[in-house]
Amino acid sequence: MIGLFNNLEATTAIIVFGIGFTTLMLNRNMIKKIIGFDMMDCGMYLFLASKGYIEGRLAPIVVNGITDMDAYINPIPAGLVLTGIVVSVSVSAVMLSLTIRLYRKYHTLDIDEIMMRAREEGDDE
Amino acid sequence: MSFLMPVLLLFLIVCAVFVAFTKNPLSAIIIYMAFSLIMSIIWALMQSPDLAITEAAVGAGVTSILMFVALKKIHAIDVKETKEGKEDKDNE
Amino acid sequence: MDFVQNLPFFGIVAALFFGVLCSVVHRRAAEILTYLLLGFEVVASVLVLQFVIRTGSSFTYMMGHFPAPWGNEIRAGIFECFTAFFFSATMLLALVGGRKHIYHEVESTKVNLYYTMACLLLSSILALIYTNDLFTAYVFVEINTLSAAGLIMTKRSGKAIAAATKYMVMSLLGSALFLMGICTTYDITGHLLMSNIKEAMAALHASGQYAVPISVIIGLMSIGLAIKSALYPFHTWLPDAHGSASVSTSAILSALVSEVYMFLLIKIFYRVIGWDVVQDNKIMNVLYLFGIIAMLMGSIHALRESDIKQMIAYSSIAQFGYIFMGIGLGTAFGMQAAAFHLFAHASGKALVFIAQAGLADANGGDRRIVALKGTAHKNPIAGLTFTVGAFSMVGIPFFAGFISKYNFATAALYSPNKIVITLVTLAISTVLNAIYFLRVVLRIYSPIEDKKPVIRSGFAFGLAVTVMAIGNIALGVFGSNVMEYIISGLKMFG
Amino acid sequence: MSKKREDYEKSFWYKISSFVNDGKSFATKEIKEEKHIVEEDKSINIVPMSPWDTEEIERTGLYDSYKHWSFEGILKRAQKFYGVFSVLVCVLIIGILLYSISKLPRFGNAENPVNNEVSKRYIEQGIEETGAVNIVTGMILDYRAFDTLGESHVLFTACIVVFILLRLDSKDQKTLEEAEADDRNFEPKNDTILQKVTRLLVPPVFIFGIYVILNGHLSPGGGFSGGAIIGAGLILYLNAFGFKKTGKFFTLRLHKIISIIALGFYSLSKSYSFFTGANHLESFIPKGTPGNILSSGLILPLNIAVGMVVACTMYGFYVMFRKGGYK
Repeated sequence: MIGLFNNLEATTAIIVFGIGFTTLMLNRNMIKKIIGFDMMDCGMYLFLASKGYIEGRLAPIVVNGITDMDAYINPIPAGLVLTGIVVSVSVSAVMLSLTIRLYRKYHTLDIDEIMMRAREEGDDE
Repeated sequence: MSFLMPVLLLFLIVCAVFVAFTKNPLSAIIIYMAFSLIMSIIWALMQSPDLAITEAAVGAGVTSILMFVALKKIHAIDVKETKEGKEDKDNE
Repeated sequence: MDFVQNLPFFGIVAALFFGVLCSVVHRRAAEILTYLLLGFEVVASVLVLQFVIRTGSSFTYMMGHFPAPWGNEIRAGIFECFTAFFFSATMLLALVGGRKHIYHEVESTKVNLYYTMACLLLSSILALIYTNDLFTAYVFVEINTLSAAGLIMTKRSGKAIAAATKYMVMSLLGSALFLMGICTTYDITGHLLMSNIKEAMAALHASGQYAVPISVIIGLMSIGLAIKSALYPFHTWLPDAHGSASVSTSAILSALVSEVYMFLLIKIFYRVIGWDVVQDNKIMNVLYLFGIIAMLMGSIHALRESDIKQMIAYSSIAQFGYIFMGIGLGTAFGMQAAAFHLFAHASGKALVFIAQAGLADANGGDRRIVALKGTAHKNPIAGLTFTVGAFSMVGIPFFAGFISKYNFATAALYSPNKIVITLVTLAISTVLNAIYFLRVVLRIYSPIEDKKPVIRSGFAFGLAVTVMAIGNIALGVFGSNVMEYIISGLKMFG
Repeated sequence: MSKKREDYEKSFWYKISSFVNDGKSFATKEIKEEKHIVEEDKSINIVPMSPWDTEEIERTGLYDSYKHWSFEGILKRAQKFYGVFSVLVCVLIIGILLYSISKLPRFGNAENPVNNEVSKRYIEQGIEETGAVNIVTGMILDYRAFDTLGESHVLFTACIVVFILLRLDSKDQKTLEEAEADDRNFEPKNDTILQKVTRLLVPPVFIFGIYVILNGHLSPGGGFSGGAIIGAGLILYLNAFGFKKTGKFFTLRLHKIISIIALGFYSLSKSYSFFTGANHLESFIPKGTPGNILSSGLILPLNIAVGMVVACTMYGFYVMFRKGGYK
């Protein structure tokens, strides 16, 4: 338990990740599913970014020519998270366009109902 | 910093819980925008300004806009359907 | 440094670039570009394979001006090159075989986008095969997911789009767990490069530090990749996707997309976590259990299907169970058997999928098993090659499937705790396979009067299935030679 | 004898053969004939059939009963528990992750394993080796450029997938008109307040976006965030003035040209740099003086390329979502 309080950021990140994961898995509304996915990714990126932070150091932008390791935080997690954010926005755009197409066809946002009706109707357009 | 951070983290969890339990998609999207902004502030506090800018522009900006337009499109489809339905009824 | 060593890198970047190019050209040009690209990949991977066998050791290739822990890196050994060769050849044949269907089922203005997706999928498969860096693997996993979903949804039926949605949701859960595993790995080792992580992991394992996180990492990565490759309890997206996608897409999805994740899992076990650490972990038994369940349940589901494509899809689930069972045995022999089964299944399953389309076309496109009666007389080449594929799936000698079943049985003998369950399940699963595949074979060869096909399949189809059938038989006849290469390839991994 | 005949349908051979034949028996012919004799007075007239030609006969037997026995039925019965079970699985996952978090290194500690020789070199030699003052940009566009190459192609892939799903066939005039009407249903048209504010806001937004892109190697930001800002500005402009104005300068053709030039430049220049790096050749691209706007070799052009791709893609997403076409 003490470990959890030492890692407050990571703990929050995991809780947010868990809430997003649950929403993505269990919520039947497509829009809510997508928001859940976005939150899940945000939680994961918070977890990753919190690993790079070092108490009392500055952002990794060189000022006054000081290139000492003790002056700046770890730049790697920030770079990885930047890449990750792009991935998550692409995926949510794709999911939203899928939602629009499905709504145009089935007039509902409920994924279970969509699946049921898709199974019934067969292969034709 | 030392007291601000836990408060912001708490806000983050609260927003996440509210998104999960809100029935209306529109309110969920707005709460998600708030979530993104808080995330952006947290990253600014954690000395990652690159992430803060990107999250503010993408999470609170573009992703939310896309969600809004998707929701609007869905309503537009609904309106179109009901209009057509009414016209059919009138013709009868 | 030889010029040949550049080829894996050229392959990946060329696939990305051709993908971008295909999105703006006319559909014929896109098709030709894709075939050119695939031909180049096949030739390049053969050349690299020759090089690696000649030098007898794998090589790493620096991506940029900075050496390993600082820059990215790709790595090529025997196993990687052989997989790259095999997968690109299978993809080429699958696209050629289903060519007519692509033109028929995809909107004419979007055919070039179909080929764009195929190029991007190929680039991601190659990158996942060659990469030596975990985060690169994650990025290309996402490209893989998106382009596979794109391939599914090019057919415009509502069912296809619903299937693509299901696929996306499951894949996102899988990638999230996988990324969580990567983050935790990075946290406790401080590296993203596979070889460095392995060293750090070995040190941590020896000192007993972070024992819980290491178990969690193995679990997260295994479950994430298992979800993405449709292991049994997470399989629900696969039959829908296959039932509604175009033929080439089904073949590519089943033979390549799912298998490249299993390849990645094998790679992670050998090169990231380290075989010694994995062997000491209980999580392997869970994988083994899931594999056993998948072997049985996949076959039982397949028996119930009346649509031939869905039946083959469920058979894929059973075959994925074999691979996970082999990995879960926790011995080097099990791993080798699983690695061989990757190729045996890819060759057999792509063949069955494409040949099935020929049979259904001869009958006017009706895919119900009942309706397939006598179609082998209408389209002899499709019937013959379907039979080859089915025999390979069942595991009849001289076909590729036999060798892999033999390997699994041998591997089971070396793990004393699991010997009985493995052998019994193998036997039951083989019998079930035989029942549902031979039922179809009997059905398509039953005598009929009218032997004129409704739709002719064309020359490209015949060529593709013939080459695939010959490849499958070659894999079965020269199985022991391929096995030797796989064993030396897996040694290079370690 | 007659008893045996009645039992025949339950016999093992009948079930097997009917299973192979998808619900029909090899032996149906004899049975039907015998049945014909027995049930003649009931005047059921069944046409005798060959073993292979049995489609019309009612489905019975082992295979059939097995086929209709559904796993989903059991699941439906257990659906009440299924929801609870799923929540439990999620809670279990969160619990396991939290437990492993408590064993991880402490937050903000300089001794953690992540702060090793890798980040040391990035910080201490980053300026000399990449020429970028912003170490994060230097890292993602030079040290780990392969990831970033993949990332921009993820965006491209997503763009193509959205095109596949939502782009309307431009040859069909009728659907286009319908889409136009559909789009106007919910659109504020010629709203004066919106237009005035947009006139004021859009230029600063664009300038800020361009600033963020051009200074990606000197200050926080870079191609991606700047591109997203410009894309948001374009979307705002479109919302205020409608498709008629934006359609004049931003067409599908322009989108295609920009993305192919930018991504092609990206792939080719990075290939050059990877190739020279791997073969230990000297790259001719000058690094410049760190801190100047024209410095750090390829990073500035790459940032511009990424920015253009991202701006186009974001605008493209929005346009596709609203209408499925650019005009």
